[in-house]
Amino acid sequence: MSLMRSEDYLPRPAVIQKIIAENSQIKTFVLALADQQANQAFTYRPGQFMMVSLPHRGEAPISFSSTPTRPGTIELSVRRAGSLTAAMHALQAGDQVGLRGPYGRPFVMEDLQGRDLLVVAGGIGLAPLRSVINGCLDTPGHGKLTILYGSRVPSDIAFRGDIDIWQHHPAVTCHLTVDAPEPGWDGPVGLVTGLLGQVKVDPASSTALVCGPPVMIAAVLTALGKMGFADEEILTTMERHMKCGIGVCRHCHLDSKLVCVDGPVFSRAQLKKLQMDRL
Amino acid sequence: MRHVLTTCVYCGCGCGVYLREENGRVTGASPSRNHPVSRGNLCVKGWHLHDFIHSPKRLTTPLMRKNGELVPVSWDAALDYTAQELGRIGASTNGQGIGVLSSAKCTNEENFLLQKFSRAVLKTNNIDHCARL
Amino acid sequence: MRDDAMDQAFILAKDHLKSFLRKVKKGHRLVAPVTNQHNDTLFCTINHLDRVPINLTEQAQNGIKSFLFPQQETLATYAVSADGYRFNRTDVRPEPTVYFGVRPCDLMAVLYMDVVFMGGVKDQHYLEKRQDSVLIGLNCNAPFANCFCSATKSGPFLETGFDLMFTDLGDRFLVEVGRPKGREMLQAWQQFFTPAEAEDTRAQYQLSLEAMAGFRLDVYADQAIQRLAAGLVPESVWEQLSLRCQDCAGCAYICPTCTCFTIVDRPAGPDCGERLRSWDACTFAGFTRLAGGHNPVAHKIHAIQTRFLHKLKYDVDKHGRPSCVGCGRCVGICFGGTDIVRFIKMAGED
Amino acid sequence: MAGLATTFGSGAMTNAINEIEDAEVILVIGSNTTEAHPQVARRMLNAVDKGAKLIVIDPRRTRLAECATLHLALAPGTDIPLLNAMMRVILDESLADQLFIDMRTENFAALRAMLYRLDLAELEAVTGVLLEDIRRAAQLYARARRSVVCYCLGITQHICGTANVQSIANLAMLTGHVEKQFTGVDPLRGQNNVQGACDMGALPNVFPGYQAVDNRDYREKFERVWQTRLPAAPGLSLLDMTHSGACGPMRAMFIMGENPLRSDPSLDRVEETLTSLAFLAVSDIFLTETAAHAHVVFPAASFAEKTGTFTNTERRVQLVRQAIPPIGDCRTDADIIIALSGRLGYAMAYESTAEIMEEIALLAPIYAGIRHDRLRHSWGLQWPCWNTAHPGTPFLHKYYFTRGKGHFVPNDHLPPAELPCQDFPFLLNSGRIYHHYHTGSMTRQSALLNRECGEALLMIHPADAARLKVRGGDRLCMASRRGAVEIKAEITDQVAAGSVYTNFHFGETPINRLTIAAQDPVAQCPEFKVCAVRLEKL
Repeated sequence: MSLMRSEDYLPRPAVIQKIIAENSQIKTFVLALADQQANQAFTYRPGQFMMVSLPHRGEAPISFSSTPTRPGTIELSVRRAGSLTAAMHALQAGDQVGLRGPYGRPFVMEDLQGRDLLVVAGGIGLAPLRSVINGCLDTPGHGKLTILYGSRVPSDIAFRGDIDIWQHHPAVTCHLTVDAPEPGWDGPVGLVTGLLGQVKVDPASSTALVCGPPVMIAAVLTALGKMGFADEEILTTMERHMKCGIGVCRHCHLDSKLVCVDGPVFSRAQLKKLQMDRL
Repeated sequence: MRHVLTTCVYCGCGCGVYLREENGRVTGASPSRNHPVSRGNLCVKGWHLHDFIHSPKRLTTPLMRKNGELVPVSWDAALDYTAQELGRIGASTNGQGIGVLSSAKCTNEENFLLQKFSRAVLKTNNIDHCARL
Repeated sequence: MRDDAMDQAFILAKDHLKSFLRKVKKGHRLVAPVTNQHNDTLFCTINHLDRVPINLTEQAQNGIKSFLFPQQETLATYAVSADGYRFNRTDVRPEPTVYFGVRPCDLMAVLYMDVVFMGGVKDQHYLEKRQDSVLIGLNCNAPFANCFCSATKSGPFLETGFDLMFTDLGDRFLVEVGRPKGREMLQAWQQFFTPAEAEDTRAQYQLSLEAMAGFRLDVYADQAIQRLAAGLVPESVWEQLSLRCQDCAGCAYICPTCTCFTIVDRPAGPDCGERLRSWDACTFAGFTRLAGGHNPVAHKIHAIQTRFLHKLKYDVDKHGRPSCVGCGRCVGICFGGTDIVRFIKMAGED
Repeated sequence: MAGLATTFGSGAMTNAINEIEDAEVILVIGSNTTEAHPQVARRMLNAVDKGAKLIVIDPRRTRLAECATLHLALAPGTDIPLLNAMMRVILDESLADQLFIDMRTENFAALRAMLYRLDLAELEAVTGVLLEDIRRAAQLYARARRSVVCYCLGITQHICGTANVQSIANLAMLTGHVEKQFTGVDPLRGQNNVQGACDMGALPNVFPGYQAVDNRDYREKFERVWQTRLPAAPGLSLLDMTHSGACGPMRAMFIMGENPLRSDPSLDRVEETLTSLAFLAVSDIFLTETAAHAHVVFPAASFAEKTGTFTNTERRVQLVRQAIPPIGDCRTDADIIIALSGRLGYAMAYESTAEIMEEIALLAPIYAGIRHDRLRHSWGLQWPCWNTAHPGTPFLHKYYFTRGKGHFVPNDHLPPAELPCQDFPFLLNSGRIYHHYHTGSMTRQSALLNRECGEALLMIHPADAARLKVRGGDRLCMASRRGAVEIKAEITDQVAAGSVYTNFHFGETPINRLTIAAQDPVAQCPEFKVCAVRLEKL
């Protein structure tokens, strides 16, 4: 598909339209490319990512949390982790960042068409899956959606606006859990794997989408396998250190694969061929 | 593009290293294969010897303290003032009020000149460097 | 000279080599191995053919990787102004370059780099330097002390991967034509070349046989590749290597097929700076560490595995051949003795 | 280096680096060689591959210790008792080289008398090293034909640093492991040109070439060449200057390429001195902590922008060649000194740094044969190099010691100045790390080196960590009697319980706020390697 494309590593300027504080650690940046024409022509797919630049800070890969079914702007949800993301959290609407991309192998939405989806997410891991969920809900003929979302504490629960909509959507079942409760929390306490036993999904007609911290992904993948999900129907997206985004620099190596071009979306079947102990 | 053989500055081993010079900038460092110490390799510091040379944090102009702040001045201003102060304090303390620190990172020639300057001009043996650190 | 006559080989008398290179230099930058006053041989830009001795008898310590994929290069400059946050290409268009005297291992390495940088999405910066370059190879009549290209099937004589290929026949060079750029070069300066005779090609064949017999190291790469593929390399090998590795990255930097890099922004002032690409190495702990501190390659042992698996397993699976070209440059430069020849030997032992 | 000067007569590495490769036994003491001198470590590992035995004496299990035949993890500051115990074993087992002792040394009786007074069981207890291991180390070292001792700042940065070095020299002379190729005593110099700075007389008591300033003959020679009167009394040493305080003798300082506000111990004291000066001029390539306190700052050219020479740890004088012109408005330190000197009425006219070397050769006999044009066409020359035909000297003390006969100096154990107590229960040791150099002003500018190692980590033993309820990555407050820093914990059994270890390269974590200014009375080397601290989890 991209055989003839060439990469010059030049980011394009993008303007922050709006910043939504999801919790104390995560902000969602609503962005539009400064060049209006380019912004209109810009397309991407859920699961892909952009390389985001900030002056003097370099670049970092951030996956889309928005869905291409709602064009005009793109949304990148960023957890404060290193110096670039910390600097990004200090920005305000109207400020600019540099963007290049989109990169990576996406979730193939056509394959998900008509299937029931079981979404299992932890923390910032809901960001790329939010892109899939909202994309599905925007497309007629989608199946049943079950969303399980784990956070550290109740005040860490991100994307509350979306969760509110999902919780009231007839086709969606949405369960939240936290590692540790806070006053006022009457929901479940415990790991997100604990919720898996409480949901009613038919593994034969469902696809599972998983994203979160590495330990959580490993646990959930195993649990889903035990529930009867086929390895090809368990999809996850991997986080890696990246520099080029086009499969050259090799920072994101995962065994023989490169996450930036062979992923970031992988099925459990693909991962099983690799070394799972290095999630 | 040129390769300029020089000596690494990052430890007492003294590896032979080629600096890659391109358009007035140093853009790389690589070992000399036949140098008796480096023998074709460098440690990670040596391979990154060029990284600091064009650092934006390099000082590029003389500075002098004015109203508590260090501000850029001309070479003449900085040298004149320094000579005046060293001369004044040297004279009033018979050289004993002046201390000179030389450097284990500077060249032999510079160390030689600085101790000569201390002894012959400032008239003090108060010269040392961090040999023991 | 007619086009269809180009498939055959030619002869360039050694007496005319300098005259030929002088013509070549008129339209190209000339890069060739030169031995300096310290007896080190490096590929250098030749500014004055009469002042520097091109040395075709030593192995250059640097190879031509650093020309096509420099240790540090500026990808772009950036500035923040009223205009916003803008990136600009630093448009130094690479000079068309003739690389002369490139050994088979280094030619194979360029073929590999072509796949890495231009096989999928094309890396613009590599592409620009590569597309205007002409590779003139030199077959190796006598392998150097650390060479093992016969074990990796990337020498000592090559039949492909060059624009022109020279073989030293004593008082003359046998010149073979590879890609069209070589043909053009030969046509442009045909006054120096005469068609080769059958005895010339026989002489070349004889030399290639002698070269194959001239290797001083016994390196059984195929055996190591098979044992890696079968998962038969014991954990103790990796443990010993990781204990001995001193983290200098010399093996990766010197390797003609190691292409890992990093990109960093270096400020030039409060509102501007440049984006630099520099060599990096998969054996560094920071190579895979995420911003939050999590490192998916948590142990040195895995970083070391990555390096050898990439060269001798992943690339074998992907391209059908290892991405080690047997140049031997990493042999002996390693602080701890963990070079690929040592590994191949250790991996082959029961 | 005073320790070797009193015993051998010359304080420098007695071998060339490459000779280490062919030693049979290598004894490494107080040197984290793989991190601080990678090329030397490379020779050691090569030697091990060839069958050599490697003995590492270090309180920490360093990477080199992991590769060693024998690792003696002694209690910090007990080098003398350990070396004495080894010597006692050598005497007891008749492994001493009596012929060498008779022919080449003096004062052996005093050493023997001291050694026979020692109780090995007591030494075992003091050092914390099993007598069996001490015995094995002594046997290995003494029995081999070619044994090399390498030591570094782990030996010298103690209040008994000179005595430590003398004890090493005693060991080498006792077994005759000195005068031959592949055999000797090798102090590894920390900084790139620390050997050269000493050679050039950037010391308070000697002119270039170790010629004492209070010796009238030497002084007159220099006065004749420089055509001016020179002060006769030795000057103040580094710490006497930087620790003289607000009421001390220092009124003005000129500092070239040094950063005492990071590198010296008890930084608060240094800061007091510097801020009280009537005048401070600093010449440096970066605005260091020290430069930020100056009245005048000169922008100096880096090594890539000038020509001159460095002298490495094996006494090899090598050329530094200019690759680019000075950046911006920078000037070389030589140009700065020449300009100042001219303004003070003393003209220094040199057409190049090569001419400066000619003057050095004229004045310092050990450099007499060294010229830039000789260096340009060689891999450098190892001093002593007596004339322009002399090939240099790869190993020292062949046939005779510089001082004539080697002199045994017996030494007793002297505990560190500050040991852990109830209030400060941990022993802090500090040193270099592989990825950074000295105060980090250069290496911290490298994005990659900073990525590989971007902050100071405090190594804590798992047992101590458990007791303090500290996990890896937790932030700690570490305090000594002199100051406190915040630092991140790294849990590792490379350090012994009760000891902690970290690096001093990081401005964010100025370890030398904590270290003690106690110093060796002879070499005036501060005791960086031992001080008492307490830890609190933040």
